[in-house]
Amino acid sequence: MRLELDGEMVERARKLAKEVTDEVQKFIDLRSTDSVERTVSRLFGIDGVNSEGAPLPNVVVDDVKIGGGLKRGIAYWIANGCVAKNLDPQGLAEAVGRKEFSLVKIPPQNEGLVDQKMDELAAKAIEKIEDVRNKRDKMLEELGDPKKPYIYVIVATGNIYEDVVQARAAVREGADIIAVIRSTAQSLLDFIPYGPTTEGYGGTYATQANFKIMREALDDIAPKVGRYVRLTNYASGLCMPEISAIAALEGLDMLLNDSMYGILFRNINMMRTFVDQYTSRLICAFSHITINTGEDNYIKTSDPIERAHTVTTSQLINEQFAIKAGMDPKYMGIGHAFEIDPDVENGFLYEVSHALLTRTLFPYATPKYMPPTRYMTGNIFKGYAQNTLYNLVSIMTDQSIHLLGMLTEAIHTPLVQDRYLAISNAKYVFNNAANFGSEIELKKDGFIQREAQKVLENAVSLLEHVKEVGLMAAIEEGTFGDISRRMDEGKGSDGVFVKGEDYSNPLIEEMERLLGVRR
Amino acid sequence: MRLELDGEMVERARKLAKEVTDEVQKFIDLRSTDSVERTVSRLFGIDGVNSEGAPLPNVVVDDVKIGGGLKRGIAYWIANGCVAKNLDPQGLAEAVGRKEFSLVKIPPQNEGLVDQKMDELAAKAIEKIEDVRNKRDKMLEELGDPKKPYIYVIVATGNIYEDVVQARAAVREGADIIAVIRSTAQSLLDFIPYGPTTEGYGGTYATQANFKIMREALDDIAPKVGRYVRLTNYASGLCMPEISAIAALEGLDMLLNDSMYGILFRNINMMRTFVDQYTSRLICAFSHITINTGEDNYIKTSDPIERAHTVTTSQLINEQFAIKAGMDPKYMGIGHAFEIDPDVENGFLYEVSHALLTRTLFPYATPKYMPPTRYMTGNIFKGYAQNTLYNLVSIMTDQSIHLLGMLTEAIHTPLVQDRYLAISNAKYVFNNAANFGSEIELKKDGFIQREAQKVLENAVSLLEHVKEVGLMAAIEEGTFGDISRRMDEGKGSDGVFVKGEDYSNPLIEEMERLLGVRR
Amino acid sequence: MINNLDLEHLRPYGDQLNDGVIQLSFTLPVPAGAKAREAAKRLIESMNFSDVQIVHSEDIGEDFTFFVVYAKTTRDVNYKEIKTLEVEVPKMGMEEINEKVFKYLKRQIVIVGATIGSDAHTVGLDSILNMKGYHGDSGLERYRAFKVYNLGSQVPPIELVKKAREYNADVILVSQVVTQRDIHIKQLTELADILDAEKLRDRVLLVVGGPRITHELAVELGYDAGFGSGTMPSEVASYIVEKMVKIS
Amino acid sequence: MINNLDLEHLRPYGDQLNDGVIQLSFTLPVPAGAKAREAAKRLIESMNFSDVQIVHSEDIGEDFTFFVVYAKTTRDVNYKEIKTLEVEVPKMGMEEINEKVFKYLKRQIVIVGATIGSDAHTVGLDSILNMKGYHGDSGLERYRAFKVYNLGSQVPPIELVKKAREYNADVILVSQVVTQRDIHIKQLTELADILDAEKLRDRVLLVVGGPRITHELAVELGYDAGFGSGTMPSEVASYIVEKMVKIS
Ligand code: B12
Ligand code: B12
Ligand SMILES: Cc1ncc(COP(=O)(O)O)c(C=O)c1O
Ligand SMILES: Cc1ncc(COP(=O)(O)O)c(C=O)c1O
Repeated sequence: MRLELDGEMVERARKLAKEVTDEVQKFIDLRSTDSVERTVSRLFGIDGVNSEGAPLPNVVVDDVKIGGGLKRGIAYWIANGCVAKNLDPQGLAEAVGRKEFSLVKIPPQNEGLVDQKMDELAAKAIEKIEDVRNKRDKMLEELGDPKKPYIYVIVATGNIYEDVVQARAAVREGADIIAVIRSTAQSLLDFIPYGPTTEGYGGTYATQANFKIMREALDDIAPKVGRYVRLTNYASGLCMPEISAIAALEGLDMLLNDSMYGILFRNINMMRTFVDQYTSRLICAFSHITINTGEDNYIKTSDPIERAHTVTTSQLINEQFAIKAGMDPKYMGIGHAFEIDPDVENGFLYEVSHALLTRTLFPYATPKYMPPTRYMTGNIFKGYAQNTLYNLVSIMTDQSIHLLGMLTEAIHTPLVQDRYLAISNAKYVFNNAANFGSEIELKKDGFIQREAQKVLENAVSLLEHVKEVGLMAAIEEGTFGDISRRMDEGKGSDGVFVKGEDYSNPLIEEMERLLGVRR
Repeated sequence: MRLELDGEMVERARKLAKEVTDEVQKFIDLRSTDSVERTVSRLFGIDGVNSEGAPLPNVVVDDVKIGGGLKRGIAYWIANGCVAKNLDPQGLAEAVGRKEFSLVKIPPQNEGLVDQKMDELAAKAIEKIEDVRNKRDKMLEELGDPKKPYIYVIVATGNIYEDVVQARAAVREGADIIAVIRSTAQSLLDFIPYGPTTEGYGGTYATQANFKIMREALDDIAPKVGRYVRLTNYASGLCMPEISAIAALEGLDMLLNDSMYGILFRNINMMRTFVDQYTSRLICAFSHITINTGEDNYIKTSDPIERAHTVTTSQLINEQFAIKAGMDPKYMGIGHAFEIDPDVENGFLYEVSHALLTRTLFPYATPKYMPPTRYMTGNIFKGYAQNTLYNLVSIMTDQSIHLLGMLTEAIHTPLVQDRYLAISNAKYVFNNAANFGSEIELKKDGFIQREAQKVLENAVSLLEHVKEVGLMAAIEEGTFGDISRRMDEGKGSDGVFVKGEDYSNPLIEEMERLLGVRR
Repeated sequence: MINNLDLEHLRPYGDQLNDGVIQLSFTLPVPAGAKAREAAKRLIESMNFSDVQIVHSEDIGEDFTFFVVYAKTTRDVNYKEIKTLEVEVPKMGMEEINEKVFKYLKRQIVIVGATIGSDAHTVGLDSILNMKGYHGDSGLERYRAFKVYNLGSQVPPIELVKKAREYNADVILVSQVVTQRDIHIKQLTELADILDAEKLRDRVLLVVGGPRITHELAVELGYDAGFGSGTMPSEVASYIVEKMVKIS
Repeated sequence: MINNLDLEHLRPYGDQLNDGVIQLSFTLPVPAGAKAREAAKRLIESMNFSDVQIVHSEDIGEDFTFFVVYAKTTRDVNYKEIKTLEVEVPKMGMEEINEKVFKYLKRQIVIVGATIGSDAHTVGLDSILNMKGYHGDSGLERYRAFKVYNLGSQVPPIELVKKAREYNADVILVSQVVTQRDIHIKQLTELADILDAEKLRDRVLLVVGGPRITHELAVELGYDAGFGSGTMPSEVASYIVEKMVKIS
């Protein structure tokens, strides 16, 4: 089954998306954020909390910020402190945490020594990340990469230990990817909670300890089921790059990470999000972490047929931002979703068309396909039928990452049996219709072809407009998800700052160099 | 979506099937059965039971049989009795039921008068049937024929009044056809039970009163829902033609009626079945009753992939027998089914291929597609997913009569909610994928095309063999459903007899004449 | 309704009147097998079920067993004596509502709406408030009679109360969609407590909505009304007017 | 098994250990609406459920309302004390069985099988008896140790007993698939009664199978064993041999 797309139109779309993001990247390059600086602290080895429970990466960055030194970059202050106090970054941070001193109050040390320290800390961080990455790449190769579409399920009990139990059961049943959903509104926290947690709402807190616990559980069961099992979490919200950092350290395989989701759906400041996503994606690109973009969200609040082109537009923008962060396409989990009202006549044809469009536009990516959610109801049987067709569209159109729909979507986060039923439905359909997509052709100039072409054309028109007014203004206009956000609005705006002349961040620079995107 | 079949192969298959059935028809034409004679009695107006509860049609036929006169045909004896006693057939039968006299003991009356009586009774019977038929044709036209595939559900409570309640609910939900399933083993009764019944097992007794009750209920609700609602029952088993007769009288729209089902699955004698099916089909053809053939049964006991060609073979045989009975193709509900093990890789492709084969081979018929049953389990959710794909194949391949699968198929006859869930699943899929079949093409020489061609070829080979050995010997060999039956074996063989030289049956002859199949 | 129905002893209808058939499914954290099946059977039997049929039991990994069960309840319910707590208001048209408000109150009704606490689901609240409305039924913003302030999502209760005071609100509409671990109960209670503490509770009509909200629950939490799944804006409008006019 | 499991108070596991969550669905023969929902809720609450959530209620025509419910059981079950009635036999290989029979009995075991009464479902019985067997496990005909007479379907109990006597059967295997209105109970009881009356009961091993048959039910009806859904021929073979050798 092949979609015939106008090749020129595709090129034009990509070019426009590039131009749109080029403009934004200029803003990004001039700035950093509190979270980017905390990311550096974390990768330099700072972890733990102070006696009041504040995470030490926050403590040191806040210390420098209050002291007015953040424009120079936290890397400098940590290196300077380490040299002065002859401590490692963790020791230094603990001392700051105990309020023994402030980093900005430490007299500037020999510049050569400080530079050397920064480079040394950066190199160590890089090495750590590489170690984890290489270990995972090796495991993936040894255990074997499961067949696509990967079966992706969520666990969301709020308690990491219950999550582990349920994740293990899901893996036994056939899950290839486990996503631990975060607790409601964690994205609005300007810090990452610490330690193993057992009390979340609608999900489990993303903490480094929780990552480790789940990673170990999955690594324990993977050899037993004879396939590599991927772990997913969320690099969204006010701690976007930091989460990427701890994910890199704990060997996660995927992160939900979108260049605009936080702006639109969490009312996070635009500049903050754009700057954060860049660092966040550098880390992902470097760590071989697949990102999952969030276009499914747009058609949760706007019409999935009429606004289909906003999904395409956002996908192209996400792709360009990922390219700017040096990401190999195979780590781009370009998002889309099966969200059309089940009562729409020929809704199935629209879904096939849209899903094929994503697949065809991004041939080297690993698209992430999301299930029906907004038109799921308390009728769990009906929901199970909707998920059956969703599974069919996925296997027909050759999707890569397949997030399973739950029959209880409208009711609660998944019960252990809901997940089982979802997995067995997907396995049934994937096997039963394995080669269906390659055994049929689309009618020439038929509905499916025309619909895809139309969506693409609309995306191009929209991109033209966005290019004209600029991405930020377009967001103000309510282009995506029918939501409007103003440039100066939103949470976390006070955490964005323009880098000083003397700003240094050798860690990020080294990653840029290694990824070939040194700017 | 078009299946490319080798046109010559199709013709060859039809020709072979014709030749095979021509041979059988020679046997049929020479014979009658107790049930055929009871059918004549019924259509002459005999109904009711005697004081011991024996149905009067049985009473009169048994009376003549014991008296050694059946070779002449019951029509003669009834007419002779009516003339002699100046009674109508019902009065006559009641008298015989009271053992007042035996029909064979009544002296032969003036031949001209008797002939005239026979013709008169036949003409009245024809008129009655025509009246019912015309009334139904008119209602169908006025109320409107629902869109195909027709949504066909069963009721099977055992109690006709409960059946009515559930049938009405089903019609409200969208059912186009209500089939009242018969009580277990009614097909082995050599009489039709009498009156309204409330105690059946796995189904409700087929009685004329029950037919009337349900017909009235459906005719009452049809205008309320604004569409014609069809009623179905079973003309199978030892009373095959009699059931057709009462169905014709009560205005049923469809009957399960297969030329070989009884032989194979009920161990009814071959000759009995072949002879009975002929009269039975004449009545259906004349009454515009759609028959539903039973090929789905073959793949309940034999492998649906390996033995797919036995389905095709039987379909072609059923078609030829129907043609011999003067049936318009649009009343041929050629049976087939979605019965492949859901664990088979690409089972969905086989199903599409087989379903298309039936659709393509019988372009003027109204194929009846049957749901998954044998691989349904107590996992009702899994079953609901299987039914979703079944519904999709049906709408994709443009089936006409669509018997709904029940999620509780492996557990019990349908609960009111099971039927509702089935209907809403079908409506969802039929609407959501309405034009899917016409928007795709099959890959040229792809799996689906090749599989269909292969099944057709195998059917031709089989028909060649059947032609060589004869249909009856082929059945002995276990050709269909992996079941072997011997010619002389089986229930009801003592009810078959060779017509005498003086046999007369003006009713059947008149129908043959009107249908253009006078032999 | 069907014949012979004994409304004082209403029972589920499966295949026959009063057969009491119910379908169940659940998971026990023990390995599949005869012992698990027996445990499932006993559990269900201990819950006023008879004729318990374990129609499916399956190992779903890590020593969990999933069951599908059909059984018959031994209980019935007196349908005749049921008085529902549902908000019952005469449904009025938009113009009727507008006129009524201006006739009796002689001013617009001020409405403040928000999804509170950690809840970010706005679609439900927006369906009630936005012009566009829900399934063709216009939202409250479209009514001349209402002045609507939609504060959006994740509004802390204290903030909502501040705004209500600022706008001199007659009605507070809150939405709660996430219910896991009863977070909605906590957040709704917090709002009610603040209103009480600030002596505002008696001066506003306090209404909550969401897919898992029932009127019964709302009343229990000290709210005036609760609206569940599938609520139409016009129902809410009618309710508000009915109440406001009564109060005035 | 998972940690912290209290096997003496075993409860369903939905999202959390011991949360007791159960899914239900059923139909009430009353019109959809608040009153029907309340009736459904009360019914379920009267059955040792708490936290009853009516997550779906829908008019399904003719004043029937279909419900989907999630609720928590207030009960638990003592898993430790469960002794199952299941037939438990050591599974033996075909050769082992053959050898054992010839060693201890020194002759073939004669088996007569049928589906009785009005039941025409032969696939299940054939799966146990026919050479081909079930899911790759050979049927009893394939064992040298058995002489099998498969009488097919719809055999009247009296006929079956006649044949059993005629063939000097050691074992009678009956299959019952249709269970509507307990027809299987009637037919199985009839067979047992005839065997009793004919003083044959003690001389044969009497076994019943079918998808809705449990060992418990079989024993209750006076049978030696019952086999349910998914039975493998080798299980039946092992059971027969174990018993026959013990008897001899
Ligand atoms: C869309 C959606 C989202 C969107 C929300 C976008 C937005 N701006 O609203 C996004 C993607 C952001 C989202 C996120 C999350 N979601 Co969400 N989401 C949904 C989804 C798919 C649809 C909800 C919806 O829009 N329904 C349509 C509206 C019209 O229906 P409604 O809300 O019921 O509203 C009607 C009535 O209830 C009533 N009503 C509602 N509010 C009010 C208020 C008043 C005053 C009145 C009178 C009436 C009223 O009137 C409305 C019209 O009839 C549901 C699943 C589902 N199918 O229901 C899950 C769901 C609600 N989400 C859920 C969860 C857990 C989350 C997350 C917490 C997950 C996570 N850990 O990240 C996050 C975080 C959200 C947060 N912080 O609150 C769960 C809640 C489980 C539970 N019962 O606790 C659900 C059920 C999915 C699931 N099974 O897990 N979600
Ligand atoms: C195939 C089938 C038929 C075929 C049977 C063909 C044949 N020759 O067997 C046909 C089409 C003829 C048929 C007809 C009817 N059927 Co039927 N049929 C089925 C179906 C789809 C599959 C049964 C099957 O073959 N299963 C596969 C076998 C291998 O499984 P099994 O029987 O469980 O056997 C296993 C075990 O139970 C055990 N076992 C079984 N017997 C024995 C015996 C011994 C001694 C031992 C040790 C073990 C054992 O071992 C086997 C292997 O593991 C079921 C639905 C379903 N999916 O289950 C309905 C079903 C059984 N049929 C049903 C009904 C009602 C009928 C009819 C009465 C309908 C009617 N009114 O016309 C008729 C009449 C039949 C009659 N007189 O008995 C109902 C029974 C409902 C109930 N619980 O009462 C079912 C459940 C469908 C439904 N939901 O309505 N049917
Ligand atoms: C990209 C992305 N990030 C994050 C989330 C989750 O929400 P939160 O903002 O609570 O992390 C989603 C939700 O679907 C998402 O698509
Ligand atoms: C043609 C035909 N007749 C009859 C029946 C029903 O069985 P019985 O023989 O009990 O009437 C079937 C069952 O599926 C059938 O296909």
